[in-house]
Amino acid sequence: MSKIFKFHNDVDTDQIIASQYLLLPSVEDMKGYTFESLDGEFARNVKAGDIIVAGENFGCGSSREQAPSVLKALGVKAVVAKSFARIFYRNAINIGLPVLVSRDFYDVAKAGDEAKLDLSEGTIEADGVTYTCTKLPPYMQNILNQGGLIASLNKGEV
Amino acid sequence: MEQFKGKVWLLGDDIDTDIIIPTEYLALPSVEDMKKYAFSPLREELAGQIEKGDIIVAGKNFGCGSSREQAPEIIKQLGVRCVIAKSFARIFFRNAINNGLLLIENKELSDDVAEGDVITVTIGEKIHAGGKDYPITPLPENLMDILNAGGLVKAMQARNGV
Amino acid sequence: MGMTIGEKIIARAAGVSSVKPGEIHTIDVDYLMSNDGTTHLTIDMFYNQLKNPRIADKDKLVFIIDHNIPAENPKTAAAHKKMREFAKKYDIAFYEGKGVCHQIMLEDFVEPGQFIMGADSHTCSYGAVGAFGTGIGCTDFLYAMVTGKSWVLVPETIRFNLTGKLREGVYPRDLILTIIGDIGANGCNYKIMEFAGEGAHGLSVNDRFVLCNLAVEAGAKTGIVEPDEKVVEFMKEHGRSYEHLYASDADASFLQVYDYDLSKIEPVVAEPHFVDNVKPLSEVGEVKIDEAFLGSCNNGRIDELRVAAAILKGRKVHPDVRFLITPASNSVYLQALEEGLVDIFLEAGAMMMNPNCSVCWGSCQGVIGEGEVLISTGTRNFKGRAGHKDSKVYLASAATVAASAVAGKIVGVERL
Amino acid sequence: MGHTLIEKIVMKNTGDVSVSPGEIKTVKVDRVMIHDIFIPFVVDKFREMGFQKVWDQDKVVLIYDHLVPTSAVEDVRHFKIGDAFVKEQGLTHFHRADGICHQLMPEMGYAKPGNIVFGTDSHTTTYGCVGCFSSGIGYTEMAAVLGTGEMWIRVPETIKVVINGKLPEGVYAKDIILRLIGDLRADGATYKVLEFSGSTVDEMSVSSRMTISNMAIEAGAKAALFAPDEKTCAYSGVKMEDVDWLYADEDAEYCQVMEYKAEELVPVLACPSQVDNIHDVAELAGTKLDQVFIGSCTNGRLEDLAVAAKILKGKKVAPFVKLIVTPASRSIYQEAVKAGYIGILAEAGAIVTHPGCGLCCGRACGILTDGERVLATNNRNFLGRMGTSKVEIFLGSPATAAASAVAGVIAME
Repeated sequence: MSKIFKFHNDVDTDQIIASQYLLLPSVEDMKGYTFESLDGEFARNVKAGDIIVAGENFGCGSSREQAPSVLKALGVKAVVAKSFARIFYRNAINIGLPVLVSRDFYDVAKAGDEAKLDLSEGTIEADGVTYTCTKLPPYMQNILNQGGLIASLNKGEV
Repeated sequence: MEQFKGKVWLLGDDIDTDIIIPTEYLALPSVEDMKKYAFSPLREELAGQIEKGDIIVAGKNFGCGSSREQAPEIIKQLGVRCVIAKSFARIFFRNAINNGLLLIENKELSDDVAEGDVITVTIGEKIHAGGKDYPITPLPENLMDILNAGGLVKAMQARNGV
Repeated sequence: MGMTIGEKIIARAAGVSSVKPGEIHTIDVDYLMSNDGTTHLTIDMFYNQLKNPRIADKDKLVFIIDHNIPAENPKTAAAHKKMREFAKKYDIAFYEGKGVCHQIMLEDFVEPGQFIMGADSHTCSYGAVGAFGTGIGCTDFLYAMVTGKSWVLVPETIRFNLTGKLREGVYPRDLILTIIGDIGANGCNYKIMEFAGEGAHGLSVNDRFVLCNLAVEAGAKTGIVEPDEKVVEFMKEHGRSYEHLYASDADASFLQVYDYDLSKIEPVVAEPHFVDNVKPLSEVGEVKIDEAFLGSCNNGRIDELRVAAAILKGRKVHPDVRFLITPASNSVYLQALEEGLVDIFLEAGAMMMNPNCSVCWGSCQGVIGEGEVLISTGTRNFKGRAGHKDSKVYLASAATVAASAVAGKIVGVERL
Repeated sequence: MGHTLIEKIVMKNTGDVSVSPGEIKTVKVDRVMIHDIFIPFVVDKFREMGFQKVWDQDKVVLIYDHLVPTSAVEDVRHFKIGDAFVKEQGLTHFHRADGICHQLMPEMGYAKPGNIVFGTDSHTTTYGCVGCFSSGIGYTEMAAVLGTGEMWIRVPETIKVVINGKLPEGVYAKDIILRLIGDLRADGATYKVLEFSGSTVDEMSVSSRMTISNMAIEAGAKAALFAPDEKTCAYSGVKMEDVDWLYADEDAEYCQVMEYKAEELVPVLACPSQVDNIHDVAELAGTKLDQVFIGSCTNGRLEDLAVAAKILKGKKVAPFVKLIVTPASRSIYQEAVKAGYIGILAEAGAIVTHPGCGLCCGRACGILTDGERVLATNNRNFLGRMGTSKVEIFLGSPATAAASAVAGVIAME
């Protein structure tokens, strides 16, 4: 089971990880500042396997890959949103952070509740109701299945 | 005369104010926030090791450099009872007295003691270390007045009737 | 079936005769640009995560230090050092402190018809000269750096037909903010914003850059203005090729078509904390400011500096206001010196900053404190973007920013 | 018995017919300078001491320079406190972003010949360039001065430094003061005043004298004084007859006299990590550099930018080396723009920043990291001053800096 952390529409990359932390040496150094301006306790409270649920346009703004990377580093299992901003979406898949689109789940999801996420089926279940998320195009699903873009690149190397 | 004992932390010549507290940390909200960075360019662990009542013994020109008063304040906040050096830089000396931090000038002690030694100071009279006495030259009267008032703030408060 | 400009550029980059929205293609990238916001991470991955670290074509790479320059702490300096040493080792084109990456790309690299990826979201700017620029993360960057290739999902195109001319005192910045306000911050998510029509052709390359640069603030993958004689002129001036000038075919398909009459646009302000939170300047109430910023890849070129100088000449910056003026590049700065603009700014009491991303990026020069208000020509006004999380950023044109810096509150030039 | 410059300034101030070293005197302060780093502390102590109003609004100067531009959100707190104090006390001498305090004090006429001025910064010794007794104090002391207008001082001994002759090509005021600090050592002038005279000094511009007085603190000096001459009067906007009392008597008593022949001086550098660790540039030539900095209250003036421009004209800064130029004040920046120096520097690839303390105060504008080496024209090369403790800082003249920027290694003009 995954605990739900819920955010609103248009969560931008500055909220996910603010620019003053981006030049820290590594993602490990940055992750403690995740969502600092929206929820100062988030980085401390989130546990491996938890999920983020958000509204429209999650991850809009800059191309900073640090945004999905800090979420992954904190152990976030997946982000389920009504829609994602383009670059965030692509970055998330590239680093192997599952991002799922569900138009309906946001309205029923309650912060702090538990949900059951099935990544292979692309479904999420809460309060006994199962919601099916939009499927990734096979090309992207393939990248995700291999564990991200770098893993897929290394696979072809000898 | 008041007497106290303390453990020695031994530092070299020309310990400048950027070593005592680097500029990077000067805009932190309080001296309390800054003190953990004391001496960090030279000995990163030192601030954490100093205990209340310890004594810093150093070479010549201690506190040279900038006028940042955080330097003596931080040393005081770390619990240092007094600083004994071959000589002190001018602004640091003044700032230390204004903050009620005791400074003792002595040309020989730093060459004779080792870090971790325990020494005894009799204020205005002598330092006793390793079986030997080192005399202390008394401060000018106007400085003793400030020190005795507990620093310049207290002296001014008395003047302003606060 | 005809193609749009963006589709034609993708087809060329993919080496195929035609592409359709929804298809995924492997493409050759013409340039890969990365700045100090993420390059240190890319380099770490290059050394630590690749089985076979290598560079496909070093001539396609451009590294630019522009975000935190000069460095404000040792960690930043270490990130820069890593980048500098890598560039040296692999003989990569390297710029440090010469200006904002997108401006440098425009001045020295981009050609019409190219497909360019940059590890910065505002890479979408290059459509100003009819190229396809798009922002990517560092993993994508690394993949392309190693293989010379990337994949692209062909986006749909939304067309903006522009007619008429902007009125005096109204700027392309007002136009693009108005459009984003109308269509919303994800109004063009995953899409191409294509600008065409006589209104678009009336705009200078500089003005087109302003439009394309903010395309990402509507979620777009890129923004492209139909290239024309002005682009040819620009390329001739810079001694670069203009072989691939694409226009959309008559039977190209657009997801949507918007019409904008430029003469109807009025000065606007994007209020905190979102770029699509746009209001006419005339409806913004009394807002006192602490800091003003003129600069960024969106609005730090000579055109904007001229607009501000005309307003500041003979006037003084309000005593309570810090006014930072940051040219977008060293060549813009040199031009401003030559035209006497730098002197006007200094005389007025503004701060004349070195070319960089400055407070638009909000982690280095000119960051604002708790409760402070900034009016800016930067790209974004997200919460905390310019410093403290409880500060506010308003976006407006160079004219409005300069006027506000003088007044100490948000006003238009006419109210000075 | 005759008197030194410092003794005469103290006598003029207190009305004593004679003073001698070692005496404790209370002086009336002519001006004070507080900068942004310490304003919150000064205000705190001022209130804690029970003061309401500063003793004389006209005598207080508040200058923001260390935190300009801001580089961290907390910096703004200092401005807020300063702004409020300016309004509350009705202060009019206030500079938000006009340059470094020590440049502005003499430049704006806040510190004049014969004055006694204190500032919350060690390089307050700078104003001795115009014959002003100026010295740095802490913020507690400053709070007391703000309330009382008075300050006790111990009349210091004076070291007389005589420099005669014509400086060789490529040798500048910076080389003189570095050599002197090397000879005196970092504490050689502690509690003392350095008094400069001789034909070399007479020939010098006020700006060059400023370079020397600025760094006197690096030998521990309380002040550094030059007797005013026509150049001083022109610079400070005073009449010669108003300052003709300010000269050192023939029979004044000095604790030490140092003499230099200008012809024998060479370009030098202060090497890591002490200002008195002086070596000839020739000895160090070829040492690889990562960065060069021209600026600060020591060497960010028009003549410094002019020398740099002369050397950099038509040349480029070496690849992978950064040259950062920070003019010392707004008016210097403007003059340098008009004279074409800035254009030349920017053309050569320099990064020209807005006037302020910049890199010298270690808060922004070019901080370095482990293993990097910088040659800078400022006044301190202490461990960790410009980044980590593994940064090597060399201090030299603007000419050496500019020539080294082109070469990418330590080089002579």
